[in-house]
Amino acid sequence: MTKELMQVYQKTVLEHSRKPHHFGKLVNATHSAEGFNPLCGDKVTVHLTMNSNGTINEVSHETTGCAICMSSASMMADAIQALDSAAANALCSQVHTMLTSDSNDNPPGMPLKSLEGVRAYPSRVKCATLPWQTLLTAMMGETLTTTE
Amino acid sequence: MTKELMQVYQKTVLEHSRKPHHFGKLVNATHSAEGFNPLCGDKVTVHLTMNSNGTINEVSHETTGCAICMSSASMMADAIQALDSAAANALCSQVHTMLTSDSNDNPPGMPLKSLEGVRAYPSRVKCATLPWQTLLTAMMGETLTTTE
Amino acid sequence: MNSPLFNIDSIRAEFPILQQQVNGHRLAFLDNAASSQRPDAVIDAVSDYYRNDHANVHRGVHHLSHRATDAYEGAREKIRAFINARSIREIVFTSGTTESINLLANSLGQTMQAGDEVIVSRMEHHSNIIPWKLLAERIGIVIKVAPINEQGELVLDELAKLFSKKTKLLAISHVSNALGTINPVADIVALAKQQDVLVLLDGAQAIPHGKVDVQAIDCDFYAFSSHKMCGPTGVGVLYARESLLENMPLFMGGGEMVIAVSFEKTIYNDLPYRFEAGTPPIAQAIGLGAAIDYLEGIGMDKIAAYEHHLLELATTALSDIEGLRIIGTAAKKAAVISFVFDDIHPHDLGTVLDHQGVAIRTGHHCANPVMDFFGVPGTARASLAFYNDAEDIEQLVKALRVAVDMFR
Amino acid sequence: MNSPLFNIDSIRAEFPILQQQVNGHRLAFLDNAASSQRPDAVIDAVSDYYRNDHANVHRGVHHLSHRATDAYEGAREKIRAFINARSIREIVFTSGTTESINLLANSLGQTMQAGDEVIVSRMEHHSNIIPWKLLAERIGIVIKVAPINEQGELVLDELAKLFSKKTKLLAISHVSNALGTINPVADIVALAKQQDVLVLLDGAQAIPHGKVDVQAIDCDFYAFSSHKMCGPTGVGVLYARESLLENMPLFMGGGEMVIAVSFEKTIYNDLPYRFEAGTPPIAQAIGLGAAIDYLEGIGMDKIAAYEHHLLELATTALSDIEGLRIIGTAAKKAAVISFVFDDIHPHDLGTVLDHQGVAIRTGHHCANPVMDFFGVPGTARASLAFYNDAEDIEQLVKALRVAVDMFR
Ligand SMILES: Cc1ncc(COP(=O)(O)O)c(C=O)c1O
Ligand SMILES: Cc1ncc(COP(=O)(O)O)c(C=O)c1O
Repeated sequence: MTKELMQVYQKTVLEHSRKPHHFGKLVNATHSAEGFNPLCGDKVTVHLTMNSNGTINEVSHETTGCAICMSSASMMADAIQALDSAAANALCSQVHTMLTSDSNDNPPGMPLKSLEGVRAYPSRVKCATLPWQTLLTAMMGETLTTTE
Repeated sequence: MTKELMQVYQKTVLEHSRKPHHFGKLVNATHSAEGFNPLCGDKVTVHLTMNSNGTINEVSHETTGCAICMSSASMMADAIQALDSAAANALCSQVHTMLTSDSNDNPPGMPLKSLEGVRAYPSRVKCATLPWQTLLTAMMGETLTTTE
Repeated sequence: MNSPLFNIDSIRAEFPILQQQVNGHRLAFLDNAASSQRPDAVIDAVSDYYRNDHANVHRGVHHLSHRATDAYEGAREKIRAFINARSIREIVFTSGTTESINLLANSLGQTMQAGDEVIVSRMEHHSNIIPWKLLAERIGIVIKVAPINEQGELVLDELAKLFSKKTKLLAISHVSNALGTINPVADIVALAKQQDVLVLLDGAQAIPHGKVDVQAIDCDFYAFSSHKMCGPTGVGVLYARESLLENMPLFMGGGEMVIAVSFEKTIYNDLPYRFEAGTPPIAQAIGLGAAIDYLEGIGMDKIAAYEHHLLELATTALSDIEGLRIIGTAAKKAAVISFVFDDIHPHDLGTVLDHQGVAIRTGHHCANPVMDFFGVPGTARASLAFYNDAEDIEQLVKALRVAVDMFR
Repeated sequence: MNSPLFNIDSIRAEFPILQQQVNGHRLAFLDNAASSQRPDAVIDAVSDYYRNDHANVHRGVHHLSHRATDAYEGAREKIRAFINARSIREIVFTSGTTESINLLANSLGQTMQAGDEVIVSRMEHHSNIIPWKLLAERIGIVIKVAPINEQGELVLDELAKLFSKKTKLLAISHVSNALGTINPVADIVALAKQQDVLVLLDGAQAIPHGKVDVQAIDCDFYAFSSHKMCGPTGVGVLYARESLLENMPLFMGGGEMVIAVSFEKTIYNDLPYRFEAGTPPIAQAIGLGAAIDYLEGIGMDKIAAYEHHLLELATTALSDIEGLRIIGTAAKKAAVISFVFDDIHPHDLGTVLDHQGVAIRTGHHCANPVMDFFGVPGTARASLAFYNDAEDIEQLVKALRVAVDMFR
């Protein structure tokens, strides 16, 4: 396998995809949204409980999708726990930029840094961004998003 | 001008087209039909009075069309006068064959002999056959025909 | 008019079809309003695509599918820029102008009811009449017809009187294919906006001949065909204002336009895909993109200026021929000249001209109501493109003189 | 299988796109069910047409218009002969299978009323579901769904029970694009005829892979796409029995499909033109004609036999891979193999395979109800054509083993 491909399917990614964190429904969710990727049939449901000042208390996702989508959702859930909505929004756009731009100066500790390699595969970028777009949709109080 | 073209627009044809015979409506027509050529907008209306045993007593045509269509209608009207329907039908198919086949052995006195040259112009063959097709339609008691 | 800015000889050299002889004569192709010809750049773009990049679009993860999707969507972006739409979401690929108009009639038709009115004009092509007549038959809408004058121009005062509370759409050609008239579309749109009426422009004959800016015109819908603007056959465009398209009922159903389907529930795709059912005309859209590159390489303004020069040349030359009457003498005209002789049928003219290598169209040009208005069964029509030259016009005039001698 | 009868090497040499490297590997193109590739003969037929003969069809008296019309109508005759229709009046050009089915749904829909039933099957492509769902939403027809079994075969007994007095149409695929199942269409038609029900066959996946004879099958309608049978994109066909087509309500309106138009009255054209509105996909139809010549030059029976041989080879080889499960194991199959791994997502497979030059499709293949039935979000699908060879299959298997190692 080439280096490029190993970059995408690196150890962290495969581990998250095999055992996703925060997987499942959330009783008492205040916000939920579904996201689809019509290209491959990936589907992500994001559940949140947000308190009145907009902080994310709990998060979970139900993802049927490829390794990239699954691990992106898993890492996202890890990262946004306890953020307020402004911070979550900011993170969304940071991640989005990282996954779609050419720049390489992303801090090493940054969530999804390990998914950077996906940029070499334009058709797969949407797999990584879908959970984040669905998160945005959920935070806005909407229920459906698609990647096309 | 080439010989081919002069063959189509020969003197007889141009004369008929300038002064078509039997042009106009027919009071007491027993059979009438309209024919269209959508390609060029040619329109022929054939009126007949046929007696009970199927003989064509009178014939007229109202033609808006090109020189070929006009002269074909004019020559047709000359030719079918007083024919019975079997003879008229036979003539129709003779003329049709002459205008569409490659054979050259058509009797010199035959109606439309002078339009033989049209065979070199496939798109114009329909101009010559339209009056005859409309005649057939009229004899069958129908009212509309088209060449496509 | 060979100038460093517009070198007609080198342009002609790029059109392989023009290099042939017909009936032993140089080909003077003057039937461009029916369908244009293609430069090598467009023909090669299509072949190259098939040779190197083809796969179905949007649904694949493999390289070819990517390349095909990028090329196809790249063409959409070229079209957006070409007509200055706001977003590619406003660019729907169809099979041609006719399908674009039918899409609209079918979709808007689902929101109309008996008695609703659609205004068209007397100078429309059948493609902008029949779809509305079908709606009239199916659901009872009423078609109102804006009149034209003896020059073949729309009578704006009369058009203005046709609006009523029931008017849902004004559907009108930007340029008439039978007369050449260029309609004052921005004024017409302004008129309609005052009445809150949507406007569809049939741009089939306008788009090949000058810069079209849908935002400047401010129309709601704009339809055109690739094959009339040096692109492949089999593809066209419906531009539609996004805010309208967003809420329009669907036309056709199939792959591409849905996200998820069960027999109970369907989730439809985003714009513009919701209106593109099935595998699209991929190679043709890419070819259309190449045609746009080619046209812009020359410059739409230069094309318009050069064609106007040809039109004046041809109009003057034809006016000299005794008995020739030009149908369509609007003050603003595209390079289309319809003409008749009282004593020579257009069809006979066509044959005699073809014999001399001159290709014109004869007949009703799919615009029967125009023919009825002028009381002619049809016309002969010479329609010019930027790859025509003065020699084509000389050849036309010479051939017409031969025909006149023959039939008189 | 290189034999004097079927020389795969010389066939492959005729497909320029197959000669490339992808990601440093030989290209193994196994996404033919999505869209096929084209031989030089087809690509050149389209270019040659544009270079030498193009003009708009049917309406011109000049030479190019003639040549174009002859070529276009000649293609129609080739298609007639290819599927053994009785007459060219039964061959309607459309933009593809999807439009063919929408044409039918729209036309027949005008004769249906709320409660009327259309039977489809569980294995249909979205293109044969959504048009009927749109009719269900618009006028209240009822869709009944014929079930399939675990092998992905239609359950004929259950299908037979779905007919009622209200059944107006059975719309079913000849070959499933997601499963490869070849349906016993002649038997199905016989069943439907007993109930006086019309039958539409979606032939998109059948026509490239073997001889189709619409008279022998005795179906009423047959839809297919050029781009899946080595022809250009942007054109397809609806075959319709003449006696039915004669009385069917119109779909789209425009030029070509009318003879005379005034605002009061329209006289429609003859068959099949009445159903072809606007300038047709001229170059694409001609390219499709060239594709038919090419396919018949090889022989549809030989193509079917060779593909069957490839299918067996591939099925055996894939079955050896641990954890790989084939979805769609009908007794009669076309060369389509859908498969899944419980622990590897098809999309990831697709990327890893593409990296090794192997192009397959992954996802729902526009057949969501099939995916739901088998309880999978999607599959990986290798679909073979007559220009594939044993090396393509070896490359697929090798690439799959790499992927398995990577994800386990
Ligand atoms: C079985 C089947 N039906 C219909 C279609 C739709 O064909 P097209 O996209 O060419 O309209 C396809 C191809 O995607 C198919 O496989
Ligand atoms: C003004 C006008 N509208 C519509 C059309 C129809 O275009 P198409 O045949 O490409 O659908 C044409 C061309 O024939 C036209 O000239």
